[in-house]
Amino acid sequence: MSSATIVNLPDQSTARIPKMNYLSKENGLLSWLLTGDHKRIAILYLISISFFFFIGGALAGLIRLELLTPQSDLLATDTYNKVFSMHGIIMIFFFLVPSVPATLGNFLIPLMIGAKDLALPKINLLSWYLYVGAGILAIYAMITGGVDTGWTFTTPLSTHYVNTNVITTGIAIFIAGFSSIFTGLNFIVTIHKMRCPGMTWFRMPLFVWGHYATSILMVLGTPVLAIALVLVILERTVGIGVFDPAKGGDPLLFQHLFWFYSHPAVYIMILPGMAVISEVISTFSRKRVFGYTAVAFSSVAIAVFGFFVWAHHMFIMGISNYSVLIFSLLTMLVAVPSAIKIFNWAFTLYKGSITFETPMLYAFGFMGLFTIGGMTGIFLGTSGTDIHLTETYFIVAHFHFVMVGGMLMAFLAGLHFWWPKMTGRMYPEKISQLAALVTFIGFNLTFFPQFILGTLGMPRRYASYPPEFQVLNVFSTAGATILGVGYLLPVLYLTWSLKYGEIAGDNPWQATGLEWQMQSPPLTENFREIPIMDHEAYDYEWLERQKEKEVASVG
Amino acid sequence: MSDSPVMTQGALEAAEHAHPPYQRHHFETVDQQADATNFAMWVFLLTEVMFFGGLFTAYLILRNWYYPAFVAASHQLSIFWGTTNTGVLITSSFTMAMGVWCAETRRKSGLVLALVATFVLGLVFLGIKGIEYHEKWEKHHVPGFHYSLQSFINPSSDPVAQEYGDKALPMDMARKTELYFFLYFAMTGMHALHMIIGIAILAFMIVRARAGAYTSGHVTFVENFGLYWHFVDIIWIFLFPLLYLISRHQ
Amino acid sequence: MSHISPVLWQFLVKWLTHFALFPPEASKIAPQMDALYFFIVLVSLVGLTIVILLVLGFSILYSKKRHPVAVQIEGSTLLEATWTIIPLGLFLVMFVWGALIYFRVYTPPANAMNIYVVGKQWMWKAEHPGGQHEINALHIPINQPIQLTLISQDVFHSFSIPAFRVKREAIPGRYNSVWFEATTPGTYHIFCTQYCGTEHSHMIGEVYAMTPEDYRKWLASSTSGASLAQNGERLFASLSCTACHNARPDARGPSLVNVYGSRLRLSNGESIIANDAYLREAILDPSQHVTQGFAPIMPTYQGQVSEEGVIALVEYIKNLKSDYRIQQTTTTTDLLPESEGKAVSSGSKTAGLNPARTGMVNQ
Amino acid sequence: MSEHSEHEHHIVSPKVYVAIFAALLILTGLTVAASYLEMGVFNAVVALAIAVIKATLVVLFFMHVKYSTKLTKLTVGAGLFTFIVLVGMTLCDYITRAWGRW
Repeated sequence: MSSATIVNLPDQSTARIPKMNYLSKENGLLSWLLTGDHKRIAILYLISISFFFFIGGALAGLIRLELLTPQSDLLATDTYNKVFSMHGIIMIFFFLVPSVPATLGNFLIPLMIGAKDLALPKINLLSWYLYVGAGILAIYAMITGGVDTGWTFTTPLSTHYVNTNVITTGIAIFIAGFSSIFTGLNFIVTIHKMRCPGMTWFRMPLFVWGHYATSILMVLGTPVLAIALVLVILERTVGIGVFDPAKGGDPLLFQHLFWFYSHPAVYIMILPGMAVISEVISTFSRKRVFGYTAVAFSSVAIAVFGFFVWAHHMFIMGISNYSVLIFSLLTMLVAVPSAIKIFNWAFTLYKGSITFETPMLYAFGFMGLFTIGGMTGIFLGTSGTDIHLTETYFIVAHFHFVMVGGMLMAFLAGLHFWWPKMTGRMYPEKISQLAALVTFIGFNLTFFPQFILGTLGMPRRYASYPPEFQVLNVFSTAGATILGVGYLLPVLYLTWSLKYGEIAGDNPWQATGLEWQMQSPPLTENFREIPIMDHEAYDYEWLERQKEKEVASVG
Repeated sequence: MSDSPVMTQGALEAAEHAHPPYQRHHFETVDQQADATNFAMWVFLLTEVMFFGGLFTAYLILRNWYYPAFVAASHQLSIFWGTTNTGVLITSSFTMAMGVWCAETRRKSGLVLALVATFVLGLVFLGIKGIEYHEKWEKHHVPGFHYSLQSFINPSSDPVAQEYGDKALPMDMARKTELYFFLYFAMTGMHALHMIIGIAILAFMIVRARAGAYTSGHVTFVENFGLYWHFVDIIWIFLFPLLYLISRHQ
Repeated sequence: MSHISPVLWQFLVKWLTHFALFPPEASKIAPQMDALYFFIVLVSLVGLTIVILLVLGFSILYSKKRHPVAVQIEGSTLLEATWTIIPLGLFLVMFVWGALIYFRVYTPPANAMNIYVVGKQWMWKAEHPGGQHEINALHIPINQPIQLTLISQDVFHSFSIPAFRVKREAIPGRYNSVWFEATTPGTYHIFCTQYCGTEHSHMIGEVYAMTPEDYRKWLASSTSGASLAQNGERLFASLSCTACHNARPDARGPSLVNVYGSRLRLSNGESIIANDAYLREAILDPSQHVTQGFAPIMPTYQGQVSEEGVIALVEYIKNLKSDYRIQQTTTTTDLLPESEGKAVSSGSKTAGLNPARTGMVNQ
Repeated sequence: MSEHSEHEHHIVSPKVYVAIFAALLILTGLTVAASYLEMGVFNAVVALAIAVIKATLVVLFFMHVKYSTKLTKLTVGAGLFTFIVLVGMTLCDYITRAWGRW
């Protein structure tokens, strides 16, 4: 009982992966491509988002290499512009937005609430096809000349002053947007209508709460981006003039519409990450999440307040002073729920019984980096300091701390945490702990210098820069190589573990969620009969009793 | 907790198939399925609201800025056709509602009749829209395609403008009419697109309804489609005053 | 290794000698902004330290080895309230402080010297009131509030001087403004920080903050002969503006004398202050806000005048303090037949006729 | 918000539909007539008010929201709310821009 790990694997000599499971039920490519099973769709998503992550990562590598020297010598400026634009577009729309929800969320939400599938399995599959179609279109746009507007598509640059593949990319993002809408829609309906008997709202794991909040943002925010992109495409094709000052339109209107989605989008990206962290921290400290209701409601609060703050991206663009006041104030309010979450997680550790497996290490990394990322957001939400810091590397560092330091860490935490459930096999512990450490170090070396660069005034999206910024850029590039290794390692050992990993058994972590009370990998229909939830979430005492019962019955 | 963590092999699902054929296997009851799909439709309509929201925002801002241009340009829309079309669409909404009622009360021929009526009215709406679009095309009021300002800088050349006694707009204001017409085409076009999708689904439903698919107790599909059709109606209820009725007295 | 180390060495030396956490504080607002910046840094560090201490402390105290059985704790309303209210309070302090600075940066004092800056792909063009133009450079005197009126000719640009802690987007179609007062002579970077296309990263310039004497010398050495207002006057005449805006009793357009800064009553009953933005709009979209008592007959000059031209016109109208100049222009224009080609030459003649009055227009 | 999966499926009688249909047609006539009257800013207010009434009728009766669960009502409310946030807060920016500097 007093060993340093909670991992509890079955006897490896006798244990076998259950013959009947969602992976083995049907075979052949078609059984995957036409599946309605949320778990298989999650796997399809996992494969496709990993693919896009590595394309985006390769582009990031090119960016960092180019910035090693002050001149634009590796890439010409227009190539550089295309590279960072595609890096942003791929990472945001094809990796971060679907990352946790479409993979882990898709896989786990029905299991966690005791449902046999998502409410709309066909829509779920459709959303994957939309995603893949959009991804192919985006890659096609990239290969046939790329796009150099940045992921923000600022008008009138995107409408009148570039002749790259704006339209193709715009359509790709439009389609990807609908994929995300359908995922969100499916989650909302599932969480409302498919909970098993006894699964009240406040018995749901916080993972589900986080995804519920995310889904609200997806459903309500994404269509506004869609219409903004439609208008950009129309502006380019027929010259409608809504965003064109020469015709009486207003380019700031585009900013309003774009950020109405794209600010909530950052919550779409981070809330599922927070959802994962709640599960991981609880499991590895053997304790119910401190202040369950506060954490649950803070997710919803972030989702709701997230809609009121978009114009803080426009403080220096010349919106009215009065809106600056309102939006700056509301931005301060939306920062509070994040602080609540961080402190609640920290206090979950209090009087726990903590072990340090890989998911927990990633979760710790998340907490540190997200705290930095969140606090630096305050610099930008404060209208005064925003003037100096916005549009510099400070903002680049800020959102990478939140997106990469936060979301990607959480994604990896979740992936390792549920890997045994998804595949039935454990990942190798030691090397993955090493990978977590490498990622953490590489990340800090990459992005921390960028805060200083930004404070010094180095603008973002520069292919060349004044030589006095070089040293810090070299640090950053050096860090990026380490970070790259940190991300490659999991691919290698996770693939390895598919065949050679230890058999995980039903509940290697001794976790309480419903998903852990079934075989790994689960059956196609998840539950033979719908369970009845008769205890609170994170009830470790219930788990103990359950185990005793089992021992008794076997004995 | 009744679910067993013990793993056994060989699922016997077939025994459970005592429920109606239209119930999907992952739902516990038909009610749950109906509830869930109905709610899904509502959530989808939320998305649609926000989709049109962007256009409405653009419309309101530009209308406030260029009110005279919007008034003069709106006079170019035919109030007769606009009102007729509103009537047609409301009627189609009514027939759709009756269709849902027929499905709920299992009146097969009534349902088919209602769906056909809705289908026809939808086509009539699109036809009238087509007439209006064609008129705009002939008068060069389609933005981006040989757009002509004649009706606004020289209203005496245009019978419609004369009818309303429009004064000539100064050049810079007259140019803003193009923005109005863009919004007109974008909003009504987006609306018409929804109509076309709706009509396509209606055609499919008529075939299925004749086969009696919706009059055996499974009315969810008809109901959900009804929600969609009424939503499209609501969009038009707002588009009509915003685009046609800005001011008819000046 | 041996051939790498000199490079590394150079690198480290460079870093150690140039190391800075923030750019030089070369304007009046810079120390104020830095004070807020360091306040937030301090709060962040405290917050981060608390989080790290909690996580590390609990990890050590309650690791499974030391604390094999967890104690289930539901939560604590008091603690929740604590970490809701304290961060909220701190954030509100930052909000108020930040808003004060924001308004300071974007509210120019009345005595500020105005310089127009036009952003275009991919350069900054500064237009001084004295008629001096410069590209990707800005010469300014220290200890004098400078207001920049920014506009872009094409896409969004953003004018940033990190050493002054100011930044403002130059966007097409409207004027934005920002002001600063340099305190330390020196050369500082101007960056375009809003991504603006292929050569975005080359849209870099220098701002030269000079002592007033140096600045006067620079002004004298780089004058182009005509002030900005004089250029405007020339354009005003050549566009035949005087045909209507001639301050006669029967004039078809309102008199523009002293119009700048005044409150105008509009034909729709509203009133508006005639600022730079209004003047620009009145030239390009004249029927948008028509002055009471006048018919909306003014043609638009959209597409006929460049942004620089508009700036010159605005500057000219801003400096119209008496009818004298406009009547001068009117009389000269009246002498000529009403053809546009001729009007241009008349304009230049006018400017040539009155070189002595540069001082008045130029202030 | 909890499940009422076996809630009574309310069937609206055709009489209600006919009444609503008539009301919608009358309101359409009203709104057209109103646009010919000179009412200043109230033209827009009246036109929008009538549109809102018509939309409400459709939502409540044709779309059965009056007889639906709280969840459906909440969903409609949420849509309306976010729509107002988008339009309202964007317009706020545009309106206050004219107020000029502090």
